[in-house]
Amino acid sequence: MSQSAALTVQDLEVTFGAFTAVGGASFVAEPGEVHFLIGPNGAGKTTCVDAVTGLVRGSGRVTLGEQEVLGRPVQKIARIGVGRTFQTASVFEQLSVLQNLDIAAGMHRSPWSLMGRRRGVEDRIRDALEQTQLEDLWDRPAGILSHGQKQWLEIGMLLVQDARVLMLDEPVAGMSLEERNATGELLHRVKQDRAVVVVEHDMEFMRSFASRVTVLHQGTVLSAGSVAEVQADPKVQEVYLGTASMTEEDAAQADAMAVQTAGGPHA
Amino acid sequence: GEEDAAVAESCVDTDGDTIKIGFINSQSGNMAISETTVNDVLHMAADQINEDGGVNGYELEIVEEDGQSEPATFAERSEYLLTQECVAAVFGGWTSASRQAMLPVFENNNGLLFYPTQYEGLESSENVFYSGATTNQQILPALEYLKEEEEIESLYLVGSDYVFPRTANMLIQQWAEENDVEILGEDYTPLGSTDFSTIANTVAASDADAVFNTLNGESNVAFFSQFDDAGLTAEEMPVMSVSIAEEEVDGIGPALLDGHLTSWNYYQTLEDPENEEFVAAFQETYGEDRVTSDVMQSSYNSLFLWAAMAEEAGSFDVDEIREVADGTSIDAPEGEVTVDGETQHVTKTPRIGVINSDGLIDPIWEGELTDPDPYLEDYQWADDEEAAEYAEEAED
Amino acid sequence: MDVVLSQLVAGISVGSILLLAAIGLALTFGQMGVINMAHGEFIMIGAYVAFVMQGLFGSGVSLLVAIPAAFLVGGIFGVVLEQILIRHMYHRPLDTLLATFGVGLILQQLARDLFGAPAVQVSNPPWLSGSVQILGTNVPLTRLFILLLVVAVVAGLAALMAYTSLGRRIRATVLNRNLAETSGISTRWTDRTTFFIGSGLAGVAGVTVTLIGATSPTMGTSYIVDAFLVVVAGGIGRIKGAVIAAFSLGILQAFIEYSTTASIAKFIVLIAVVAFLQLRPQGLVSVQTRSLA
Amino acid sequence: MLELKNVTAGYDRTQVLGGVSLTSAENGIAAVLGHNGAGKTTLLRAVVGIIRPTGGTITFDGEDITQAPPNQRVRRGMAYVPQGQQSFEQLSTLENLQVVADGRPRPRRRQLVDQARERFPALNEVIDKKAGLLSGGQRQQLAIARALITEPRMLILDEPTEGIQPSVVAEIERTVTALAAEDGLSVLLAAQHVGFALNNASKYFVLASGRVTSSGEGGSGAQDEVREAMAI
Amino acid sequence: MSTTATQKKTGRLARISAAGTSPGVPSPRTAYLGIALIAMGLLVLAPALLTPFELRQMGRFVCYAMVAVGIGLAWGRGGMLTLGQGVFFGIGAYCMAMHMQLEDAALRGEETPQFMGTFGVDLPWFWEPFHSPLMTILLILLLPAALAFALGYSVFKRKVRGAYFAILNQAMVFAFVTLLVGQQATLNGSNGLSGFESFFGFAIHDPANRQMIYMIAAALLVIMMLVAYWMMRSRFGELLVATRDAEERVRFLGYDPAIIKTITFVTAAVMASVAGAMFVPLVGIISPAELGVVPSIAFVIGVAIGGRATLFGPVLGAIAVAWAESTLAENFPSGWTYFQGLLLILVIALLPGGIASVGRYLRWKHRGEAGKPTSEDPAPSDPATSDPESENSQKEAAS
Ligand SMILES: Nc1ncnc2c1ncn2[C@@H]1O[C@H](COP(=O)(O)OP(=O)(O)OP(=O)(O)O)[C@@H](O)[C@H]1O
Ligand SMILES: Nc1ncnc2c1ncn2[C@@H]1O[C@H](COP(=O)(O)OP(=O)(O)OP(=O)(O)O)[C@@H](O)[C@H]1O
Ligand SMILES: NC(N)=O
Ligand SMILES: [Mg+2]
Ligand SMILES: [Mg+2]
Repeated sequence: MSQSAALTVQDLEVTFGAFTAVGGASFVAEPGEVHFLIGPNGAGKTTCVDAVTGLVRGSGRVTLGEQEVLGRPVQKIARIGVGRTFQTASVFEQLSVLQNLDIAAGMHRSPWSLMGRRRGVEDRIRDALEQTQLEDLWDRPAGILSHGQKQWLEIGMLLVQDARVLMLDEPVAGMSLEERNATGELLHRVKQDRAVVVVEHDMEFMRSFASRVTVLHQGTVLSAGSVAEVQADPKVQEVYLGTASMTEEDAAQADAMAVQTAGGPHA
Repeated sequence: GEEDAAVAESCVDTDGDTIKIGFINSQSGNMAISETTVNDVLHMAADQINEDGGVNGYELEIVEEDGQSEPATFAERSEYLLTQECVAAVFGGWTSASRQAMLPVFENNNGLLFYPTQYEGLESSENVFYSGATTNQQILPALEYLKEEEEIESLYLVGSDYVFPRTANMLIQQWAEENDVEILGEDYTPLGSTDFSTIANTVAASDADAVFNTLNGESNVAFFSQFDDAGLTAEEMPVMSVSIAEEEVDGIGPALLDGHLTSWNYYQTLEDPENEEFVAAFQETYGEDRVTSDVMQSSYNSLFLWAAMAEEAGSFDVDEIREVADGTSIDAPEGEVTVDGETQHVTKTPRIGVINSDGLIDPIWEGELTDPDPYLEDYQWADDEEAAEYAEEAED
Repeated sequence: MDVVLSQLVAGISVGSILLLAAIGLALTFGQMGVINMAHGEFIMIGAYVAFVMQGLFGSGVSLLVAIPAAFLVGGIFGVVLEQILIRHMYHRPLDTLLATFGVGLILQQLARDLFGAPAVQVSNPPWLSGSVQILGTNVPLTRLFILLLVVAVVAGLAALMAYTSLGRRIRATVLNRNLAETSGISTRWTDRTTFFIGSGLAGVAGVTVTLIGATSPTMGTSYIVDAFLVVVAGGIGRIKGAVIAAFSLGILQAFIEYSTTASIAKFIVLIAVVAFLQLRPQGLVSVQTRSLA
Repeated sequence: MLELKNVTAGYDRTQVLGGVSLTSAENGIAAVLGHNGAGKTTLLRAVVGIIRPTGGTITFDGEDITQAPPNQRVRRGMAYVPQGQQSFEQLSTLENLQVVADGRPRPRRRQLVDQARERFPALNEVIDKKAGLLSGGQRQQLAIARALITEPRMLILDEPTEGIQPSVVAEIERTVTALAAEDGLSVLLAAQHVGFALNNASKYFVLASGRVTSSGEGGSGAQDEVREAMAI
Repeated sequence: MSTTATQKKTGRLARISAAGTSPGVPSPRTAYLGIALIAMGLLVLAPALLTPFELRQMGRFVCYAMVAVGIGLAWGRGGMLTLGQGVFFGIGAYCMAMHMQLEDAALRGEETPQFMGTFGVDLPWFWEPFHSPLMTILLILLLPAALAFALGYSVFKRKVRGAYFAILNQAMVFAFVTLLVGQQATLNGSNGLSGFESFFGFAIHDPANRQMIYMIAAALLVIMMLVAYWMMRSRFGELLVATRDAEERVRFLGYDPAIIKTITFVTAAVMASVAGAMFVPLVGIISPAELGVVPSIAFVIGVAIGGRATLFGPVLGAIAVAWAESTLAENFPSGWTYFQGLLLILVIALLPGGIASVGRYLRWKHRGEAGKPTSEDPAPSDPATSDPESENSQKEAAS
């Protein structure tokens, strides 16, 4: 595993023609933390992720440790250690779950290994299968997985890819509570030597697993801090959470659930 | 090799009372349009020969192959005819590409090909008889006519982009220089091309005295229609065509062609008894609305020429036939046709025709019976040096 | 100056033919994503409709009758093709390419068996003979007629697509069939209608090209590659793109042809398109998307 | 209103639903709950007709619609919000709304589009943008807006609030509950997220491996029961 | 993650082995057995049983089969519909033909091939390298590779795919043929090159040599099948399928899909070029008519009918279609056109996986009746039966 490093985003700006989707956002995702990126629909969260991973062109400065990220092609960014999932799951439908994972693991092999065929299953792939509960489906074409299963597969691919920064765009959409908690727990397990950036609208999930939160609004940072801090921020409540979104008892109940199933939030 | 030759010689089966011959024409693909007519007329000729008792007492048995308008298919199917069917002679081929593709097959198997189409010359093979015109029997007479009768001083050349037009135009350039005729332009379009607005414009702008047209097939429809659109007429600027025969006139539209010129050796309207018989027989077999044309007539002739030679030789052996070939003569619809043993081409009477509004072509000028001269050896101006110069210019 | 103008006019008229051949494709290929290789044969069918109409009505009025008739006949052929073949293959566009190539072979042979292999003659109506002077150059009336027809067809189609509910439905259907269905759009009806119009326009193109070229069973093949290129170079699904592409290609062809030969011009134009698409793979007018496709 | 009897369905060669029977709430929300891959989406697809059942019958308003194509079901009063923030990507937001409104009587079209824009103000900011360029949540809001334009009597929602910000989720919940209560709208809702589903549902069905394994009355009281049923 | 579930499943993890190749890739046993059978048939049985004429015909089919192997890789596995293989086939063929013409000219003691005499041109510069046999072979391999690389990489880099790519290929072949036809003085235009006497010093009309040339072609085909199998089965093959399915996604895993696709496209191009080079001594002619838009589609037809994404489908399909064409077309020239059209329509519409998928389909049916599906059950959406590019090109087309 390559050594861990922080993802630093500084004054990131993304424009589409006259429209500014991200207008100077800054945040730092440290290794060892699960950094949540939240904000209203259309705030620019996905665009931030897109810019960091090279899908859209952004300006400003993004570094991973010492390395510049912006301006490189997508595959180079992936190679320096930025991995991501997509808001709408995107896997290789015709290939089996195992092949999906094997390909994701390929970055660490020499190009020549492509010439050979796959013999045996690498440990990290075995691990990923287990962690994502896809062992039983290992030989199924990914195309027939349900929505949630595809999300898991994507996370599995991130795991074997062994990226230094994981960027997950709404990873738990379409998952049940237990599965959300399992995912959260998984993120906390893998965060040890990586930075994890999560875009989510699920507040229960955020409350349970966020180490730090950045709130985007109209392309700029509205608020940042711990879960409690941002939740208490009236600006955040106004544009994002809404006043009626979560009663006290709901929150308490959700927390209780999380503790109960996940065995307590992150260590 | 040894075995090769043995196969070729012993293969033709003369044990029964039939003798196999092969027809190879495109029944499919873009040349089918022309070549199916050849196939029709060949069948008619074979039937007539069989009715008269066959050749050397053998009834003709026909093996028909489809060249599919692809040279490689012509090569393969002609090899099939020679080596698998063991035919005594093969009739057909239209494009020069198909002929050149078949050439090595016939040479290596010592077979006989009768090629009916007018072509660009500069070729002769021991294994091929050419019953269509070579350049000195079609192109040059057309030029002579234009110069003598139409008194042209300038000419515009339009052709499809392939060997016949390019070679023909090369000769025309040489001839023109010798005869003080100015060539005002030379244009080629891809086969099948339908857009002639630019060419029509440049032709009109050139104010040439006549156009020499070597376009092939459907491009002619577009060319004449757009020529007409450009306001050009046969009176002001006649077009001399060497690839438009009775078959094609109808598709182009007699109205557009009315008054334009063609150069062939045969027209349906020729008034000799052989032709009247030929046309009547053809229309009886294939329908009143069908027309006959130069290439059809040449291929009709080719079967009779072969029959005459085989009778003369008293054999179907290729070498023996070749031996007696020189001077073999038949009374064809176009008049007397005699084989020249040296080049294996035939004598031809050049004729200029004018297209009439009924879609037929009226002969208006007739040259003398002309010996074939595929290499234009009798023409001073047609020497290599000039050709080289021309080629260099063409490169630029 | 004369040359420039006359070549410009020539180019525009080449372009208008290209556009006419391509406009139906802009709908069936551009909008529906169906690679219909039999489109050329639909053009051929339109031309034979003109031939038949000439037999029925004489060449004076037949053109005016033939245009709606060919639209109808082409359209019906299109609907039949859609119904029996294409609708089973919407999710495999490259396969439709091959299957419709097979359809094209059959239609060509059918025409050969019905009308004979040689070209048949469709003569131009007397009222289209002659030419007018525009900007000091001679423009044949046939060319002018074709240009006006193209302008009318394209404008009509563009308006249909942009402003009518049918246009929206057509676009919605190809974008997401299931979603269209579950939004209450009858995708069957929409597909059929779209194909009817697209193929009908091929028929109209067929009538029109009888004014300048041959009517024969294989005539479609001389238009099909160019027509696809126009749609691709314009940007798939963009009518505006197709218009620009057709006229640019036509004018380019005319000017190169003037200084070289038609063969070389053809080669250069094709290479230019290939090169252009390397620079602008989405065509002249490109589509924005966030999806990962 | 909607009744499924022993419906079996699946994809090409795999059967997913192994005989599902259920009756929707007459007016109110019926929640279909179940784990990943339990078959919720498949069930809803069968209900709207995107996949044809291989067995069983589906009746809507007393009429057998088992074989009817989706667009006819929509005309009869169903509306469907699929999973996954789907839209007509190359149509503008406005056109996305219009194309659905086109199916309504002419005089109402404008009004319906305007109403949708009022309900989802976020859409106004992106009204002329291609839907494919919208953010995930904007697209999902658009999807719900589209469904409501058909003035359905039955709304079929597959994880409708996925990707939508909390305040808007609350808003949608309010709208849907209100429509169910006041306009007699019947809702069939597939959800992972048990909380919302149950709080407002009058009925629930738990789906596991393509079968209904448990069902009952909704309300927050049912949570434990459901969680237990789902844990199997 | 629920711990109970994990424990329950660890036992099954052991079952996960190296198995699980991409759909459509046969097991090594089937593959090698099949290739061995084809090799037997082509290299032993055919020479023994066929007449020299038929063998020569078979040689032509073998050339088409070589092109088909490449198309199977590029289109079937990689989703790139190569409608322009005529270009690469033509390059190989013309390289070989030029060499053979120069060889013949040298035998005659002349400088230039016969046809150039007509126009009296000197040997053009681009003929010069083909004096050397070694150079000729090198160019047969390198020219198509270079062109395919230049064309492919720039195009793939810019994410041109689906219908765009297919039509671009078609334009390319159209341009190529237009150019060739125009080269009357230097490449004999539409007549093409023919009338060869010798092949690397061997008299071409000697039956023994003819057989040898056939054997070389057949052996090359077998080698190409081995290469194809290796490419299908390697990780590269899996990556190729992944690229076909979700090109952009591959990028996010650190690969450059343009390179993956270019490698495959180049491989297919070289295979077509070698096929063209063998076509010339076997058939005795190469002309633009063999290379145009329609022949290029014809190359694809055999592949589609045989089964594009499989190992054997393209080869068997190409041979079967070519055979059917030369027998049926002979007997029913116009009927053949109908038949060919119908066959194409029926196979593509009803059996998109090609004939090769019949077996799999039957096996599935059989197993389905026998009881529960097993884990080896083919995917419901079998790549062989669904268009690899469908999603992409549909999205592209849609706008
Ligand atoms: N297109 C398809 N082809 C084959 N099988 C499919 C297809 N779509 C889904 N399946 C299978 O059907 C089963 C049920 O899937 P479905 O999408 O209905 O689940 P779901 O309950 O909606 O799950 P989720 O909560 O993850 O969306 C899954 O096992 C899945 O693998
Ligand atoms: N390619 C593009 N062209 C034009 N506008 C775009 C493009 N991509 C994104 N946008 C706009 O940028 C804004 C931010 O979108 P983004 O997807 O980043 O939001 P988000 O924060 O991820 O929202 P959500 O929570 O709904 O997923 C939106 O208004 C969207 O319409
Ligand atoms: N021989 C000819 N006309 O091609
Ligand atoms: Mg987002
Ligand atoms: Mg679902």
